[in-house]
Amino acid sequence: MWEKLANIDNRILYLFVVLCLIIPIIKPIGMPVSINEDLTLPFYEFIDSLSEGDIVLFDIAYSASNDTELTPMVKAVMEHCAKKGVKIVVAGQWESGIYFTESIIEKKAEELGLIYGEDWVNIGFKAGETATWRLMRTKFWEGAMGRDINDVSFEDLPLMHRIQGLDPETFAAIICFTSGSPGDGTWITYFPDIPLLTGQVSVQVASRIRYLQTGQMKGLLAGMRGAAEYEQLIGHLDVATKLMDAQTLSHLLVILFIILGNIGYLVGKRQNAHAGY
Amino acid sequence: MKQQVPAILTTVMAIIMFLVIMLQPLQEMGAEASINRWFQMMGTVALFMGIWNLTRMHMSTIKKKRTNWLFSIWLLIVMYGYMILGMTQGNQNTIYRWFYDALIVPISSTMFATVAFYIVSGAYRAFRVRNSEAAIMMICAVWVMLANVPIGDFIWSSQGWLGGMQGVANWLANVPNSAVSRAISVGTFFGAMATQLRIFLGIERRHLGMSN
Amino acid sequence: MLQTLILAAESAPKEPKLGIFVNVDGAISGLIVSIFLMILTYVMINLARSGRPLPEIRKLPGLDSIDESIGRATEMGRPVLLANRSDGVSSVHSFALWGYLSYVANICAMYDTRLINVAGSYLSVAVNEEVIRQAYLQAGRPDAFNPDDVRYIPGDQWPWTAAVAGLVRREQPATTMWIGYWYAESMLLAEVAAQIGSIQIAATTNTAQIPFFIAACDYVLIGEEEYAASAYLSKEPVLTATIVAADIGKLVVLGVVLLGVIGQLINPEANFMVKALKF
Amino acid sequence: MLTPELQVWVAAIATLGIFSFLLKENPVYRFFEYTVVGMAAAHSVVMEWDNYTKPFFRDYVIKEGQYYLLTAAVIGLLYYTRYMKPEVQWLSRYPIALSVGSGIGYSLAYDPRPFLVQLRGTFSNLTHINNWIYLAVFCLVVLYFIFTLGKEKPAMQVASKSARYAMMIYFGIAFGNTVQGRFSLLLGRLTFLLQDWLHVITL
Repeated sequence: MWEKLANIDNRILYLFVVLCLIIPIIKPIGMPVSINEDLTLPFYEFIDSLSEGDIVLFDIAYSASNDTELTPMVKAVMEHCAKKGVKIVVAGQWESGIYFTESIIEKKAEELGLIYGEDWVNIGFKAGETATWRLMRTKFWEGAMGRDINDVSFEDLPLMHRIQGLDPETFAAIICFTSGSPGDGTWITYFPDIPLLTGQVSVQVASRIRYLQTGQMKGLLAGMRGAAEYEQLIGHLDVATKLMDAQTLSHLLVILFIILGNIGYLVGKRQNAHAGY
Repeated sequence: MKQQVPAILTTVMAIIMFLVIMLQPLQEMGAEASINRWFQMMGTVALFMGIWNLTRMHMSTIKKKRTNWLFSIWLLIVMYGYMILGMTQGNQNTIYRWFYDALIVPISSTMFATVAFYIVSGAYRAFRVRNSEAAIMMICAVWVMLANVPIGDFIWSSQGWLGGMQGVANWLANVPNSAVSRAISVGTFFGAMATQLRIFLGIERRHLGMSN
Repeated sequence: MLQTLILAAESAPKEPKLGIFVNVDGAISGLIVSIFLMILTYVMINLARSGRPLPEIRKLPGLDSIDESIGRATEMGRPVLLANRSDGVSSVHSFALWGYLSYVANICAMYDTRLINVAGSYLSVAVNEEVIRQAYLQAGRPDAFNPDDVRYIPGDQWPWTAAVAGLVRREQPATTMWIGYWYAESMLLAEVAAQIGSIQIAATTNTAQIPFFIAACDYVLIGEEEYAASAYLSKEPVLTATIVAADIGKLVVLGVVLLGVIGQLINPEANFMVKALKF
Repeated sequence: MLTPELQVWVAAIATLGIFSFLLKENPVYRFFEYTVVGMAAAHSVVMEWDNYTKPFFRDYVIKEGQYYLLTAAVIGLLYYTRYMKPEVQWLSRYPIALSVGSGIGYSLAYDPRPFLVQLRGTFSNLTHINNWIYLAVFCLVVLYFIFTLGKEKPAMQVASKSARYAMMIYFGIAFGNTVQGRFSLLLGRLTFLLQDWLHVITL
């Protein structure tokens, strides 16, 4: 009987997965989240240490597929920057990313009472890969073609007049929200002198931690949990916090299945061993 | 002409590229940007290669009436229709974007989302205590999964000794893990160099249709 | 053109190193690394050519079973699938891929087993066709080569994955090889192929994806093994000599680390190794 | 006719069609699979055309008179000979050879630099016990990837075994960390179906 646990049909597994995710989003439980002191806290403290009028660059380097994990981060960090009076320049290494987040970011900015052109600007996707960004280091306007996402000239955007180069004198930090390549690699390789903060999809976290130690990154938000922690730090519990319940349940489900599978496996192995005698 | 010349061209091109990146005077002339642009031009005129390959394969399926040949007809209709729409109207055209958002975006996201199911069935079947290595991998995976959700804090609080489950997971990620990741990347660097030098030194020429 | 020149001139960084080299971190030390490896590899190749015995290379997982698993595919009358999605024609992963492709195509030609190759770059697919055609020719079976099985599927991650997952379920390959740089699609593809009982060999340097391949595949080549295997498969001493060169490089790395540690212990402020590697 | 509401419906049906693959390969899935492959192939051409081909000819060649780029265009066209008669196929080797060469030159020049940054990071700070553990694990794993060192000696066997254990810890942790991200994606799709399509929940 027990060894059947080693061979549960995939479809039954899948059904349980769906249930574990749907039930909590219909009826949230609300578990508290603790703050990661090595990853999330340095990120928060870095933004918190910026002064009013500093400029940061948001790099949207992900596509709609990673919306659930990274967009809550973008929103939470935006909110924090707004509170500190930090100016935001949104740019994108991923074309699809910049277009699908455009309206989301706009809505959030409106909610936070930020004025377009003064408090923040969305310069859109820039084609030409790293060559473009490298050009923007010294000649921001030329490299960025002098126009924002809606084809408005930089001339008409007061914030852009303060920005002539993508250099440490102008930008206090680059905040890269990334799910792959091109992503943080561009900044690590070509802009090592500007402090880099990253929001990572959780799959990339393990391979990125080494950059924290070498100082190539100043802080890192890890997946939805990182977003939930950030929401807690800025004191505005939002979508990420809600979805964490579904996360919890589904994680427990995976662990349960692993345990069941192993019970089945070990029982089966013992019985086979007996059969051998 | 058919094989030797391209083989020599490979090495010469590699040397040029190398020098352009290394030498300050060439950098100052903007040679790297010009060469990159030259190569982009070369690649961009070949943009119909993929369409050609797909057309060839699906036409042959249709001609031979192999299984799913009706789907092949559908694919060609969609491909040429959508391509002509995009090339004549531009990729920001409303109708073009509508179809993009209605089909490519949700299908891509859904495909990505199904990975969650496969992770569950994969973990269920693979994480068995067959040997010590499999057991270590399983324990670490389970540990991190617990630490990543709030329940980990209830089992072993992050305010407690060693920073709790999360603390241990962080230590593993920060110390041995990043050492492993760095060591693997050192190996990868050498492997990649060796692979490229094989072509550079002309002993690997399979891409030019030569046996070694 | 002129504009580019001016822009580049204005963005020109500090004084060149040694009068001519670009002034960036690791420019000179990087140059030394490249040249050192170049010479080392050249020497090893020549040693191999002259027939001198070089150290033997340890067995890599799964490679010895390739022949067997293709034999199994032949018996079952099912195809072999070798796939790569993300690597372009000038990527080192493609360079490594050709080694696998040529070896597998050669055996498939001899066993008369169908080989399906899928690529996500429209330029790579052209090279793959060349490599496979050559392998069939070498096996003496140029007529058995079917260009319809060298397939391009647009390399956008998820459309590509949807197509290959469908292909795996429909064609039921008995052996599947995932070679190159993989992203999140690894778990899906490997699990779909595992569910139809395909024997799978995966090779990637993306450490984030290796655990998924380990979970679902029979053999996984980790990191550098991907490159080494490409040369190892050819069984030609001249090619495997380059692995020996890379091995010496790694020994030197261990030596440099040791020197660095000693330097750091004697005088942590001087940081002489750190500075040397930065030069 | 192409309203946003219809778009949500199409997207929802496509979503369900793709999910149906989890049960088994079926014609509905196949329909969406072929559709998305056709569209993606077209899309990649359209994006290339709009972002590179057109501007390259229009801006660089015609407007700025960078005629040297035309040589690249001619060589690039040789790629097409791959799908032509066997007698001319060899011409496609020229653009291939050049691309491969440039890739090699590029990596030979650039790759050592980040590698050296990583290398010096291993010993630049040795003040804490963690730095020493780090160093030991690093050396063990590098040693593991030296393929010519015999693994027969007991010392080597221990080293190689520990290196593998260290890697398994890494892979286990990477696996565990990813689970979170993947469920997030699935949550994203489920909220799309329940919130945007069926309107049964609001987040």
